[in-house]
Amino acid sequence: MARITFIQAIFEGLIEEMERDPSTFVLGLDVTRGTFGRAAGFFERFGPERILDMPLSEAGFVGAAVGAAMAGTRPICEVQFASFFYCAFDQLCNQAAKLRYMSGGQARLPITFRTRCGAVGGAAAQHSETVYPQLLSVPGLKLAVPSGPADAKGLLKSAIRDDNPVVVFEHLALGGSREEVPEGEHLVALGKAAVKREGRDVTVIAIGAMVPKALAMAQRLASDGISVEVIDPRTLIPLDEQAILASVSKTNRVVIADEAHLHGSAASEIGCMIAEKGFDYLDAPIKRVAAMDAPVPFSPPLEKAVIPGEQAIERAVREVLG
Amino acid sequence: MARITFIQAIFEGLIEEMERDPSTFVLGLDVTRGTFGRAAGFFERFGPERILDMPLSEAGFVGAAVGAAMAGTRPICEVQFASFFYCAFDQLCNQAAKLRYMSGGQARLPITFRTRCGAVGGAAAQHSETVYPQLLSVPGLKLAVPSGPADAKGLLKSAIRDDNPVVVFEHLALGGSREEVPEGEHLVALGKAAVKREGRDVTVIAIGAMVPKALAMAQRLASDGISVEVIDPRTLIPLDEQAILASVSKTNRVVIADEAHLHGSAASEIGCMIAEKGFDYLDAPIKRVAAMDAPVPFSPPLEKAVIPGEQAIERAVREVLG
Amino acid sequence: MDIGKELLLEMYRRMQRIRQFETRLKDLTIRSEIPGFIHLSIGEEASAVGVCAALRPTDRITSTHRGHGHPIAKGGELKRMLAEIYGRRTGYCKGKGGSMHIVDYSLGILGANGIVGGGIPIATGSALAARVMKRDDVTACFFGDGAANEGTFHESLNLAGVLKLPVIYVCENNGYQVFTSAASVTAGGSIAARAQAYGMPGFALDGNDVLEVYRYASNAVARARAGEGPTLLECRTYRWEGHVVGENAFGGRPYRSEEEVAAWKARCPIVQFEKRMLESGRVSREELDQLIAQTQAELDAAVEFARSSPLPDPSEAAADIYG
Amino acid sequence: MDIGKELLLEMYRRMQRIRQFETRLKDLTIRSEIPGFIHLSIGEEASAVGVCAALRPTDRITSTHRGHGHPIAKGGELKRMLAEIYGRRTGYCKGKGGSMHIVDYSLGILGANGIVGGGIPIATGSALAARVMKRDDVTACFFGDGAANEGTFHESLNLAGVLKLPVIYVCENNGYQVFTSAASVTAGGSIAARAQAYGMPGFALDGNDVLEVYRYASNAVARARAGEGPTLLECRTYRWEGHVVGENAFGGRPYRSEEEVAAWKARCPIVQFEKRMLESGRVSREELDQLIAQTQAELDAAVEFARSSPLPDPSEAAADIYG
Ligand SMILES: Cc1ncc(C[n+]2csc(CCOP(=O)(O)OP(=O)(O)O)c2C)c(N)n1
Ligand SMILES: Cc1ncc(C[n+]2csc(CCOP(=O)(O)OP(=O)(O)O)c2C)c(N)n1
Ligand SMILES: [Mg+2]
Ligand SMILES: [Mg+2]
Repeated sequence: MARITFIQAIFEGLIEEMERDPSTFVLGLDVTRGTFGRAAGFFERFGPERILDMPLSEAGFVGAAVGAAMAGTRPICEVQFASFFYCAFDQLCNQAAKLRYMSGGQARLPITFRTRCGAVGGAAAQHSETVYPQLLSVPGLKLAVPSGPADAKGLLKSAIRDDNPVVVFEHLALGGSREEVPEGEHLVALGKAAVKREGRDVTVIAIGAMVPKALAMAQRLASDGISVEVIDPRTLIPLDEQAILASVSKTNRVVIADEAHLHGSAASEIGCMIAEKGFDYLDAPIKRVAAMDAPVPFSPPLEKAVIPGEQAIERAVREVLG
Repeated sequence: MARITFIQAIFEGLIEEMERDPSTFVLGLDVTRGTFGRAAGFFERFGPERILDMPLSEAGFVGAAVGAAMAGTRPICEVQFASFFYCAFDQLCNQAAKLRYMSGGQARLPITFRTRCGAVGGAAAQHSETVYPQLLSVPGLKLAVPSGPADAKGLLKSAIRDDNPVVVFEHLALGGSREEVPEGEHLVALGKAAVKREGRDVTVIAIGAMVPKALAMAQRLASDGISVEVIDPRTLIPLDEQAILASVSKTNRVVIADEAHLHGSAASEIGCMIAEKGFDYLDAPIKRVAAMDAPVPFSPPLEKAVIPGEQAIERAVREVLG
Repeated sequence: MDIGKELLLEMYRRMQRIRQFETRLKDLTIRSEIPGFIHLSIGEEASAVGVCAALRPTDRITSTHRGHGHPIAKGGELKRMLAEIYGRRTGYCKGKGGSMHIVDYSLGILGANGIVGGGIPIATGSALAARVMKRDDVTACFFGDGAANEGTFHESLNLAGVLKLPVIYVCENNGYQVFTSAASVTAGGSIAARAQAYGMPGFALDGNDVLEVYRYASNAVARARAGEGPTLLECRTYRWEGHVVGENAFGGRPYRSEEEVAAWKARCPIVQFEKRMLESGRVSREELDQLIAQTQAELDAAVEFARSSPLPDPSEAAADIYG
Repeated sequence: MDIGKELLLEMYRRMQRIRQFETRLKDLTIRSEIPGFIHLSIGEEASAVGVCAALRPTDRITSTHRGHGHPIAKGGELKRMLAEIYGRRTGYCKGKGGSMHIVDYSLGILGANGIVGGGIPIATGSALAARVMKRDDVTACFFGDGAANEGTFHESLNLAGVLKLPVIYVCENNGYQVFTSAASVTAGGSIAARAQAYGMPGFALDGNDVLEVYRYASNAVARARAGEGPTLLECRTYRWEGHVVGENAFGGRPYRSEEEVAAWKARCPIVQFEKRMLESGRVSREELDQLIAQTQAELDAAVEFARSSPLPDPSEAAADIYG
């Protein structure tokens, strides 16, 4: 196992899957050169027939991915920033998500969408959103939010092999994070949460870039004798309700940390699910830690005020512990 | 007060506001003729200078509404079906919702979007969605979901006077519903829930077309001695948390009825908010009644299986009553 | 271009199938046997058939909300279509799609679409797939004059132009976007002329002349198959019926004159085609009548099939969401 | 067209302001004083200034992610711009917008935009508002060659064409969409020629010649103000710098040759303009040097202002969401 970055892990998975299945191909803006990191020789390996630069036209090329999938290929479609997906929401929500169902199962839509999300410092509101909340209520899609290199590779590989449209949200702040990543056949099932740290006193369910923050906080609180369990759902559709409920049934207290805006966040969905199905386990109110309900501001001190950090998770944990 | 239909009430409000403020104008598809009902003489009254038929180009004309608002008018922009909004999501979510904030408060965006949502029998997945769940996590927007004629008029009038983008979701199934509607200056504040029926035993929070279903059910259950309180939030952004929590503090049991797909629904947001801020009031798990997580199918028996009805609310109520 | 008799009769048969299917459908809808929105293409049969006659079975098409004619022209089964429109489990989509979403993968019918302009990127992607898979299948993309104003039209034609994709864009200009005249919302006046902006040939045709459509489509298909890129065909035609069955219920001022409708009906694509075939002497009235009768019988059977087919079980709603 | 000396000098001053502002900004960004993405328009000053010089103060503009030149050309204050880019509360947007979102309502600067193509419908709507309010203000809409492939371009130009809206579409074709050459993703080859599809005049200009841009823009503005409708101007120009400051960190193969960059630098819009003015004898070197020095001083003051301005208080994040 090599210690590699998130971006390297993504490309490792990408290359393995593209070599495995000749019906896969990549389309997006500047994909032949790669705007946000790349693997050396990636383009040379697969050439212009399987790595296609697109004109600036998100609806057009996301829709082209839909049509190409319906015609028998497995497109890997890159949308540079998650906020740009809005330009293609019809193709994503009305077409990719629904066509299999509306065709009575005839259409196969094995599409992997790669996109970058989250606040990274001074990118402002149109380049800093999570966007997955806008897709939680779109059945037909799957949503993966890896929190580190190994999951990124494993989830991406599963996404590419999946026969459904899967959007993989790569948090910009995680791009350079490093860990040991299994080489070759490393698959992370879509719909399987991970217990990132075991604990007894409180469950912190953390999504994407909130996972390393939760783990750092858990580490710190351990010295205060507080035992925090950190659960990473890894995919928001499907959601591993079992794993979440199992943890809550043990700790009886829950904090949900999500970088999305609070209102309508994935934290809200998970929280309500627990209040419905795990109510009897709960000894304290559910506590969400999420972004303020404001567009993400540019200026660093403002961004910091909007985006939740380690401290906010810690405060919430201490609060539910009473 | 006249007993008029939902559509008549909408047009009453529209005409009053357009007469009141000459900077208002209507743009959308076929607005000069009206696709889904109209007021007699509506077009003749305001003429082609204030009622503008658009080419088929949702992103273009929703964006034109944004620009026209920034330039000092108060556009009333019609998007025929809520699912067509996906074609204009960038203009709605990246532009209309954010430009005021990103400009440090310089941009004024007094835009009213009228759209139709919900399942009406055999319109299939691309014409039957609620769509408001996809906007819950978009700060900068306001979302109104009237459940009857009087609220429709009052919310629409408030929306038109509001200096922010407000989307008014008119449920197709409510179009012909009738009730007494105050003439003239009847405003319903955005962010003010209504207690549609008082009760003691359980709170049913119902959204849009679920409100009449909840009221019918409450009426029936009264004869079994069950006293149901029905709360209609009326707007999802802003959400009247106070009113909701006040009701739950009284009944200690809550069912949330929403026609949206369960996962990521407005019901989830409201439910989690209660589990966070009203946990100590709760004597039973929160129960959501919502659509199945499947695209809305065409065939009536399938549609019926997906869209929640009165029975589903009743079952949930009986369940939380134990 | 010499068109064999067999093909002539086949084109005629398909036009009859569309006409009869939709005429019956209108009737059944008015009688409330059918839920949902029904958009008829009566009067527009020539473009669907002329284009699809130029395609191979492995070629693909995308259709629109007005989506019965194109699948029939590509060979779709009337009974599975009608069963779908009736919401039966024996329908093409098991009752999940309905009138606006007819699909038959085995025939390359990728689907009708309830979103205007929604099918244009999909057709373009289908053509891209042929390129990626090194196949020479062609995709025909049907859409209306209204759809030509959607952003997806521009983005797709640009992409196809740049990559020289094997796709034929077929704009059925029936003069209206619901109640709004195309002329009043289409800048520049000509949709065909927009092709130039994308470096592809564009032609405005008599969309009521099935042979003219077939001729242009055949050339376009040959070009596409040879790797020479896309073509835009604007077929000028007319819908005889309302935008949607029952549009009169919407009330409102009339949006087209009786004279206009009558003039177009006088140019019926089927009658004109019949006349030419009969005048050429290659085809007899009896042969045509036989086809008409066959179609009639087939349609009767289809109605019977749809009516007697079971509705889906509510439990089936949960199937087919994911694969 | 006879251009008065005052206007010539004013155009020169604005070009200098852009050039110096961005040159300094590049330096400050490399020195890590500035967060976020910084897109420079050095080399493209003539199109911004030539167009804005043809506008009145009450006319409006929309800009792009490469959004410093246009606001400066429309009269924006350097110090409030720089303070914004520094994320200070004294900035145009109180630190909420940053480099990609400069706005000054009082000057008709409706905003830069982080979404490529996002400003095109907004400019069109601004022109629509003038129509609705019966004012004769004109809106100029800046966007790049890449944006001309977005659906919003098509939808907006069609709408403006149909309604004959008072808007000037200014495509700054700098040859690249990030690392991808415009030629490789733009079907049809000419963006100006696309105007025909929308029934409006379209012209390809030397975007490095401020006087040519001014001339065409003035005609377009006059047309628009007279109610004769929109115009598309394609200004052929070049960005000297990378797509974004620090693009080399992205690594990857080079996407343009040194010769190409050098050839365009040899056609510097400012140097060319200087030369013509000096050759005409209407303007002296001293006059120009004085403007340069003034700008320099103004810029020094702006940097000082930005650096010394307070950062916003975290509590301010909650303000300005709703009005
Ligand atoms: C994106 C979108 N906007 C609006 C509609 C509503 N609508 C359905 S059909 C139609 C008119 C389409 O006109 P055209 O493309 O000319 O096709 P035609 O109906 O004439 O065959 C409209 C506006 C829709 N289905 N999708
Ligand atoms: C909708 C959208 N897609 C992609 C991007 C990322 N992006 C930022 S600038 C740019 C290139 C724009 O090219 P062009 O319009 O020619 O403007 P230029 O950068 O050359 O000035 C891209 C792809 C974006 N900001 N918005
Ligand atoms: Mg039409
Ligand atoms: Mg460019």
